[in-house]
Amino acid sequence: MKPVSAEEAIAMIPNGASIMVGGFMGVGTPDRLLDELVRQKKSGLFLISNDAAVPGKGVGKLFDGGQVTNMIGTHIGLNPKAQQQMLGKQITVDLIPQGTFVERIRAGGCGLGGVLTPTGVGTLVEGGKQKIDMNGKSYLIETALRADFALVHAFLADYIGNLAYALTARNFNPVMAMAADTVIVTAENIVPVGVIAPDHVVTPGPLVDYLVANG
Amino acid sequence: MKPVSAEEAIAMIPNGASIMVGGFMGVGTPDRLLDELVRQKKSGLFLISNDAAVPGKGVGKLFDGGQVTNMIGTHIGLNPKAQQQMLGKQITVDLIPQGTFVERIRAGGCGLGGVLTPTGVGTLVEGGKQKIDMNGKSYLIETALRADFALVHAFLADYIGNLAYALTARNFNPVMAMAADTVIVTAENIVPVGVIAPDHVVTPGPLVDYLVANG
Amino acid sequence: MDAQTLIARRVAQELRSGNLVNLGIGIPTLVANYVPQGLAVFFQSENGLIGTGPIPEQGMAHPLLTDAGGRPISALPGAATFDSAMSFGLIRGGHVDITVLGGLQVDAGGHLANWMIPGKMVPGMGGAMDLVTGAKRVIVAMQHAAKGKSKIVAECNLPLTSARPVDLVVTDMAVIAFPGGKATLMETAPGLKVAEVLAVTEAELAIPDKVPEMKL
Amino acid sequence: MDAQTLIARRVAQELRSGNLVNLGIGIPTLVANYVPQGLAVFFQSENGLIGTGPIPEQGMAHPLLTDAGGRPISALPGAATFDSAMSFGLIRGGHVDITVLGGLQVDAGGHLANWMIPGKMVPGMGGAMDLVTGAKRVIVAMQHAAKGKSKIVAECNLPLTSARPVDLVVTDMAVIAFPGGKATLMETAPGLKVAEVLAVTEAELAIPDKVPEMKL
Repeated sequence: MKPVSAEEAIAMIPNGASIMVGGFMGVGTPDRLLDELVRQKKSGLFLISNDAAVPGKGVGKLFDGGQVTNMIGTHIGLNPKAQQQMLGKQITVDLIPQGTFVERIRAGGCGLGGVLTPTGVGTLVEGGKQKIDMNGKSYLIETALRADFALVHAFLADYIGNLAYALTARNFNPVMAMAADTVIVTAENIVPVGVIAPDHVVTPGPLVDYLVANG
Repeated sequence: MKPVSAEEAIAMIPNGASIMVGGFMGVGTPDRLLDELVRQKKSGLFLISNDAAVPGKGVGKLFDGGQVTNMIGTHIGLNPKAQQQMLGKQITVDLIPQGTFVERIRAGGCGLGGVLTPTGVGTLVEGGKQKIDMNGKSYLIETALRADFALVHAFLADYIGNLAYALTARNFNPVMAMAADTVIVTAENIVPVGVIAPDHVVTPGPLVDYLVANG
Repeated sequence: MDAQTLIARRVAQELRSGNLVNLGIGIPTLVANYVPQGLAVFFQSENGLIGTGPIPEQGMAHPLLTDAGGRPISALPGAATFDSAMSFGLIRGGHVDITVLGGLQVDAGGHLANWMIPGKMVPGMGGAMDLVTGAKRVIVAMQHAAKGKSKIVAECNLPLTSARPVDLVVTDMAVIAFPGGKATLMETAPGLKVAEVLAVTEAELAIPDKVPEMKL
Repeated sequence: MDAQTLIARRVAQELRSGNLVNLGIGIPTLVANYVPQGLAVFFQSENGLIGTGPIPEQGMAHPLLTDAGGRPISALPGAATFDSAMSFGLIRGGHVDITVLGGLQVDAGGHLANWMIPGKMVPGMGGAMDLVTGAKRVIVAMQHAAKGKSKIVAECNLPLTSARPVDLVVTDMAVIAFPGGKATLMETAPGLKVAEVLAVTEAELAIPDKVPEMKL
């Protein structure tokens, strides 16, 4: 784990990169990294995020300035700008079931090729996917998903990068912290080693590439 | 969640039942339930457990009295009795990779039909399994695994069944607590609601069917 | 009693002690207000919480504790938090006893459409498909008709949420179940006659000898 | 220096600061004793721990803190514990930088057999197959020969652990790597000549112009 500034962290991300961003409707999102993505005008981003939040909040900020070209997510209904950009075909959005979304990312992080899920069988979600019957039940093969960068937000980070999350801000952060080539973390509190007890560490330090220094 | 005695808990298990037992070489194993399985002379058990521990310890006790008929696990090399019973064809043992073992159980608990894993491709483990090629890599389809009963050991349980685990005694317990029709739990400490903070609960109370009262 | 309250109160009667329950946005959310006295029910919020409590008092909200819509909530004693993989493991794995969801259409076979109106409303399915596919019992809470058109249809023409049929539909006019896979009128709203329900129902409904009124 | 110490010390030179390392049972375990000064290495125990420390002092052991063999260990400051799904997610997902494992045979293509002797030793593969398939770098630490028979063979006749070739083999006689998929003699043990290594090696080894001795 290497400490960096938010500016240095985002400078590593090229235009056109795929980025996974933690958070659920803006809760548990690494806001300082998103602000810096806006400030550095990164463009053509392939966003992998549960939702599009709302304009001006969380990943919603990336749609305000048209920085996203492609998105994989589960729900963008509360961000009219993202909706417009999708319906106007300025961006492509692949909307998938939330349980499938998180399992695909988990598979990507855990070295699995994918999972078999019953979710989506008999619906539009089947389109183009391989279906398998087992013991009288049908499953879709849903493939692993990874990104170039994961932008993760934690509640506590210790000096070696061990992370713990708070309340409903955990959401997609721990799985994304395993599923990208480079993992960049912001934390509400950076604390000495030992403040997070071993049994309370959710993301072990070796998974974290960069921890953004607090101001 | 319903509080029961160890005797009542084990009395629910019929001969021939499939049981998942948490623990890794006897660490994190619900010893009181195993002792009671021995005392009540349950037989013909289908054991799903990482290993066979050693004679006289953990699930090893079930092999001492010949109570196991079938086993799925990953390693029985440290229990000569289990080895003898397998080589003598008194029991059938399906030995599978440990990562596959835990993912099959997790799939069973999470409503997935299975996972695609690269582990075992090109080895004896391939036998009888469907293989899938994706993006130039081969994966085995490993199917979900469930049991009639899960016997789980926790470090802390609160009055409504929320569980937390300690150190390396966590191992297979949390995944097994999701993958059985009936989940029976012993805990080193039963504590009031609130002692385990929400962020430190690993197995939420609604997953627990029976909590064994402490003496 | 307004339509939403009636629906929420009737759905609340389906809850049993110890149930793990997931409530969707809209009418389903109201169900939490009518849990029968003395019933210990666990509410899950799919963004990562079991033990959802009411909206916190002024100044007590925490920005990291919200429902799936991002609104502040509280947590009850004994609450547990977890990541989204666990949350949907609970949902898809059959650990959620009851999910209550809104609907656009339910058809005579119990199929639900509630996530998309092609060309018009394409928000994404969020957690709906996993909930309908995985929960032990799926209850749809919705108006019986919208703009004069029945939402209980012969066959859904909107995209389905799941191939798995729902278990119960509670509307402002009726309770409908699907014994043997066939839509059946189980109860009518207080004061409503069977014929009045059928008059605004597109799907063919089986009618038992006795169809009681909801008791609220 | 005995054979085991020599192997462990040479393997330890492969560790880099920040590496997450998994050590198998036997010779690999000894590697932890020779981590170069000042190097911050994280050791994983696949039963659910990162931050494995030395055997605890008398009376300080805890029964719930053991290695994968069930023996008491300690944990270093900054340790993290987790369940087996996470532990093998780390392993199969490529998050373990180096795994060091024992071997029965390694062949000219780098394939490892280390978990079974049919009809004789059938303990089960435990975590070995996932480790060899998933770790970023796989190092085999073993004796060069057993009972006079080379363990570096032309082709494994014991069941393979993985289709994925290992990256490095360190024995009491040699260091062997597999550039371009071909077994290549990289170093000899101190005082050993190339010809002496080849004399007890069944597999054909590529011999670079210069084969240095191990520096220990």
